[in-house]
Amino acid sequence: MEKVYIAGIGQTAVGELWKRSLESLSNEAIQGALKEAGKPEVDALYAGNLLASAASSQANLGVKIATNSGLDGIETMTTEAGEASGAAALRLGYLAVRSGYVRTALVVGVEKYTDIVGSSVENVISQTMDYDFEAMQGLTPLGQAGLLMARYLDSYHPPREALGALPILAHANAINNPYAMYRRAISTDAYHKAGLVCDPLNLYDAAPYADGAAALLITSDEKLSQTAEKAPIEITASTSTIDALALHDRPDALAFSAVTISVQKALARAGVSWSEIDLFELWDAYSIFGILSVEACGLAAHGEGWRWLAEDDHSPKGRLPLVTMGGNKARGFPLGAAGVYQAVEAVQQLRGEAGANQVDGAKTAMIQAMGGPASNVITHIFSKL
Amino acid sequence: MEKVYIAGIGQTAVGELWKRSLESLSNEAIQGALKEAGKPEVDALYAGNLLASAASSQANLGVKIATNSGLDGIETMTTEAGEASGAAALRLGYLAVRSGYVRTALVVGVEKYTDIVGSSVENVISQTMDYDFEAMQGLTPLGQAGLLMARYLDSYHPPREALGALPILAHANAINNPYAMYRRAISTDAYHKAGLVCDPLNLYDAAPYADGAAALLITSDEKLSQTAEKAPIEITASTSTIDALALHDRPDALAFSAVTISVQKALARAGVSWSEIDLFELWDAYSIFGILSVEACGLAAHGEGWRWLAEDDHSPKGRLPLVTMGGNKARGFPLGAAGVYQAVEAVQQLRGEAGANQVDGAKTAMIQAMGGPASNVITHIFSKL
Amino acid sequence: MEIPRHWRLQKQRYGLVGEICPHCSAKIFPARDVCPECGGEAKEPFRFSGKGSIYSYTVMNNAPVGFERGLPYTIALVKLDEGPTVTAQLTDLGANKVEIGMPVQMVTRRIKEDGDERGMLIYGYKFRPVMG
Amino acid sequence: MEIPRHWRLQKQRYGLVGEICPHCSAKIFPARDVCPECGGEAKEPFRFSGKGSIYSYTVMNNAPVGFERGLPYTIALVKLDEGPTVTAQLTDLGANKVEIGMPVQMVTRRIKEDGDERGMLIYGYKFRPVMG
Ligand SMILES: [Zn+2]
Ligand SMILES: [Zn+2]
Repeated sequence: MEKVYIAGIGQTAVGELWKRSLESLSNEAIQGALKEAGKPEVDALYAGNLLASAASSQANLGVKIATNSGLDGIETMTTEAGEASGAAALRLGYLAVRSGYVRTALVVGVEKYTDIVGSSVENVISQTMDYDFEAMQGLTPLGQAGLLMARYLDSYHPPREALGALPILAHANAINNPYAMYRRAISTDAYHKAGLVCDPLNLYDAAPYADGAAALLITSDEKLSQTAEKAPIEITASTSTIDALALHDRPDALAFSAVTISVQKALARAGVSWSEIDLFELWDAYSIFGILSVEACGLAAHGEGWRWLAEDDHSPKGRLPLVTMGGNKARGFPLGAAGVYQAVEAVQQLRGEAGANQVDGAKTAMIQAMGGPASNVITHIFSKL
Repeated sequence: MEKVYIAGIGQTAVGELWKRSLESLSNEAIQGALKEAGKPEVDALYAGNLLASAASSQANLGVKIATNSGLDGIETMTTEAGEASGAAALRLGYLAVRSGYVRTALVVGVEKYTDIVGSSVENVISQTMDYDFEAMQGLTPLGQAGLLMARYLDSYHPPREALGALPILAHANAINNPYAMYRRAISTDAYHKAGLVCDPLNLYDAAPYADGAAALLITSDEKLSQTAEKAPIEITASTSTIDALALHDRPDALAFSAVTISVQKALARAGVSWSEIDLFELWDAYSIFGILSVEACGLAAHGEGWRWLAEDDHSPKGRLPLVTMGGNKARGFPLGAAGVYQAVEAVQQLRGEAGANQVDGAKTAMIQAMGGPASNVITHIFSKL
Repeated sequence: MEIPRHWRLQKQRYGLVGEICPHCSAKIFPARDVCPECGGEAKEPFRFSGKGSIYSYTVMNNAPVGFERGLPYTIALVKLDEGPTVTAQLTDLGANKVEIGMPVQMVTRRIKEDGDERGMLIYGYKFRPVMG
Repeated sequence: MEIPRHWRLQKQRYGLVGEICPHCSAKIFPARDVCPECGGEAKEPFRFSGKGSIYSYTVMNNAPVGFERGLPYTIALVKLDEGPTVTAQLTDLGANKVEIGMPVQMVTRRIKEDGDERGMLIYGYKFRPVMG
C-alpha cells in the first residue's frame, strides 16, 4: 500500500458569493493547491459537493470543474455524503492514492448554495435528512439540532449560556483567518441574548450556510510533498461510519455513536492516542453537535461535554485546541465543502502557517466531518513527518 | 495491493416501478448479492446514483439504503458521474478494496426516476449536460444524441436503417433476460418506421429511462468469492476518463476521445488485447453512442462503426458479442444504476449463468459506462480465474 | 410533483402503519425491509395505537416550501408506547405548555402543500396532547 | 428561482461575450478560467461577431420545463467564424430548410421562462439564417 501525502492546499474566502460559479470557485482553490505542489501532472479530481444537483441543476460536476481548469482527460467523480461530502472526497482520494492506481489527485470541496434564493434553500438543505419521515413533517436540519438541544438541556440541566462556549471560541479564532466569513468576536452576553431560531437553539448556535471551495493536492510521491518552504504531511488515518439518517431511528439520539466508532478506528489506524492529538477540527455545524461530539469521542462523559468545552481552554494555546481557524460557525459553513476546509486548516497548523492562531509544535491533527447529526461521520488524522 | 474479486451479484427487474422506493429496490439487489456470497460481514456500501437528490429530495442515500437493509455502523458514500454513477461506485469499491483499507464492500447502483412525473423528468435528466450553456438553450440528452447522429449521417452517409443494428441486437438478446424491461424483438422494418423524437433520432435509437437496482459484493478475500457453484471473478482493470460535458467544448464531437483513452488504459492494466475480450457490454444509451464508441475503441475506423455493427455478428454466438443481456436499450436504462447492471450481466456470462444468451467459454469481459456523450467514461475488465 | 411517492406512503402516513417482525416481534416504524432488532426480513404490517409521549420538541420559525402557512409550528420526537420513535408536528396545543414526557395521541391532519400549481394537499399524522 | 446565475451570465448570453487568451490569442466561448489551447489564465473579454455556420442540428419535440411554448424547436451546434462552437436554438427559419454548413447569424431572443410563479423571462442568443 502506498503512503498518502498532502502536497498542496488552496481555498477561497467563504461567504455569500453571488457573482461566482461552482467552477470558478473551484478553480481558485485548485490553482492554489497546484501551485504549492509545483504544478505536477494530475491523474484525478474528486469533487465533494452536496447541492449542485438540487440547487444548480448541475450533475457530473467534476467534469465541469476539470474542463474549466484545463484538466483534460483525467478521472473525476463526485462524492456525496451530506455535509460530509468534502470529507468523502478526501477519503476517496486517499483510497485511490493508497491503492497505487492513482498517483496524484486533486480533492476539491465546493458549495454554491446562493444559486437559489428564498425558502427553496430550506428544501434543498433538508435533503440531508430522511425525506419521507423527517423533511415531510416540516423538519429541517436546524430543527434536528433544536430537538437534540432541547433533549440535552432537559436531560443534564447545564446553564443555558454555557452552551455558547464553542461558538464564542470559533468567533475568537476566526478573527485571524483571512478566509473566514465572520472575523469578529461574540461575547457571552451577545450569545445569551441572541434570537431563538429553533427554540431552544439560537442564532449563534447554528453555523451560517455559505459558498466556497477548498482543494488539496494529494500524492504517493513523497518528493512532491516536500519543499524548502513546507513540511510533508501524511494522512495516517481515514475512517467513515454511519448512523441512521433520522433521529427517530436511533436507540439514543444523544449518543452520536458513529462518532465513537469513527474516532476509535482512526486512532487505532494512526497508532496514536488522544494525548498525541495536538488539535481537533471538530464539527460545529451546531453548537450542540460539538458538545455531543466530544462526549462521543470520549473526551468528556455523557452530560459533561458542555462543561469540558466551557471550562477547559481550547484556544490555540490550550490543552486541546478546537476549531482553530474559526470552524463552521465563524469561518462559515460551506456545507459539502466544509470537510476540505477543515483539512486545509489542519495542514496550515501542521506546517506552522496558522499565523496568530498557530498551535505551538503541532505534529498531529484530527479532523472530523458529519453528514446530518452524525448520520455519516468521516474522520482523518494528519501527521507532520 | 490487494486483488479484488466479485463474490456476489443481485438485481431487480427493470421498469417503471411506481410502487417501489430507492431503498426497497436497493435492498432487493443487496440481499441477492449478500446471499450469493454467504452473507459475509460488510465494511462499506457505495451507492451509485444520479437522480435521488433532484428527483427524490434524498441526499446521503447510502445511509438510507444501509439502515433499511440493517447494515448499521458501516461506511457509505454516494458516487455521481452522470449516467456512469453506478460504474463510479464500482470504481470506488475497487479502489477501496485494492487499497487494503476495506475488505468487503457492497456496490449498489440504484435509480428511481418515477418519483417525479411530467416534463420535470427532462429537467432532472438534463443536469448531466452543461447546464449554463446546453440545458439553458433547451437541449436535452436526447437532443445531444440527435446532434451527433445528424452530423454522423451527414459526414459518412451510411444507409439510415443500418444504424438500427445495435437496438435490434439488444432487443433480440433481452428476450432471454428475465430482468429486462422489453423482452421482444424489433424488426429492421419497425426500426425504419419508428417515429422521430429528435430528428434524425427515432424512438428506437434511445434507451428507455427506467427504475431499478443492481448490486455487487466485492472483496479481497478470494475464498469468499469461490463456492462450488460459481467461479471467482477478478476485476483486472478499472479506468475512468473525462471529456468536456458540452459537445461544443470538444475539438471533434464525433471522436469520443475519452472512450479511446479509457479503453487503452484498461487493456494495458489487464494485460490483454481486444482478441482476448470475449464480450463487450458497451454503452447503448443511444444507438449513435454505440457506433461512436466502437470507432473510438478502435474496433472500426471512423465512419465505419455502423458497418462493423451491422455487418458483423455480435450476437452471443458471434465474434465479439455485445449487449448480451439486452443493453440499456432493451434491458432498460436505469441511468445511474446501469453501470452496475452491466457488471452483473458480465458476471453472469463469465460464470456461465447467462442461459440462452451464454457466450461460449467466456473468460474475459469488458464493460463500459458513460456519463453524457462520453463526457465521463468508466471501463472495467473482469476475468474468470 | 411527487404524487407517486405520497401515494406509496399513504398507509404509513394516514394510519401510522409500520411493521411487526415475524421473527422477534419487534414493532417497527417507519417500515423497513430488514428488522433492526434481529436482522430478519420484516414484512408484516402493524398499526400503531398512536399513543406516546414527547421525547423532545422544538419550534420552527422558518419552513421549507409547502410548510410556510403553518408557521410557527412545533415539531417533536414522539416515543410511541409500542417502542419506536417518530418525528411529527404537534397540533391542537391550545393553551397547553409543551413538555418533554407529556403524553400525546396521533391525529390525521394536513401536513404539506405540494409545491406546484396544482397545490396538492398531503395529509398525515400529527400528535396532540392527551386530554384530561 | 435562479436569478443570481442568470444575472451572472447576462453578458455572455446577451452579447456572445467570451474571452481572448492574452497568452496565445485563442478565442474562447463559453468563458473559462484556463485557456484550453495553452493552459494560461484567461480573463480578457472578447465579443464574438455572431457569425458562424451550422455544424449539426436536431429538432426537439419534447422540452424541459420552461421551454414548452416554443415546441417544436430546432437546436444546433454553431461553429463560430472565430473558432469556438456554441449550442443554440435556431430562429426566424421561415421557409428555409436547415442544412449542415448553412451560414447563420446571432440574434437576441427569449430563451426560457423561469419555472416559478413570477414567470421570469430569460433572454439570450439564438441564431438565424443569414439573408441573401
Ligand atoms: Zn426482528
Ligand atoms: Zn491561450
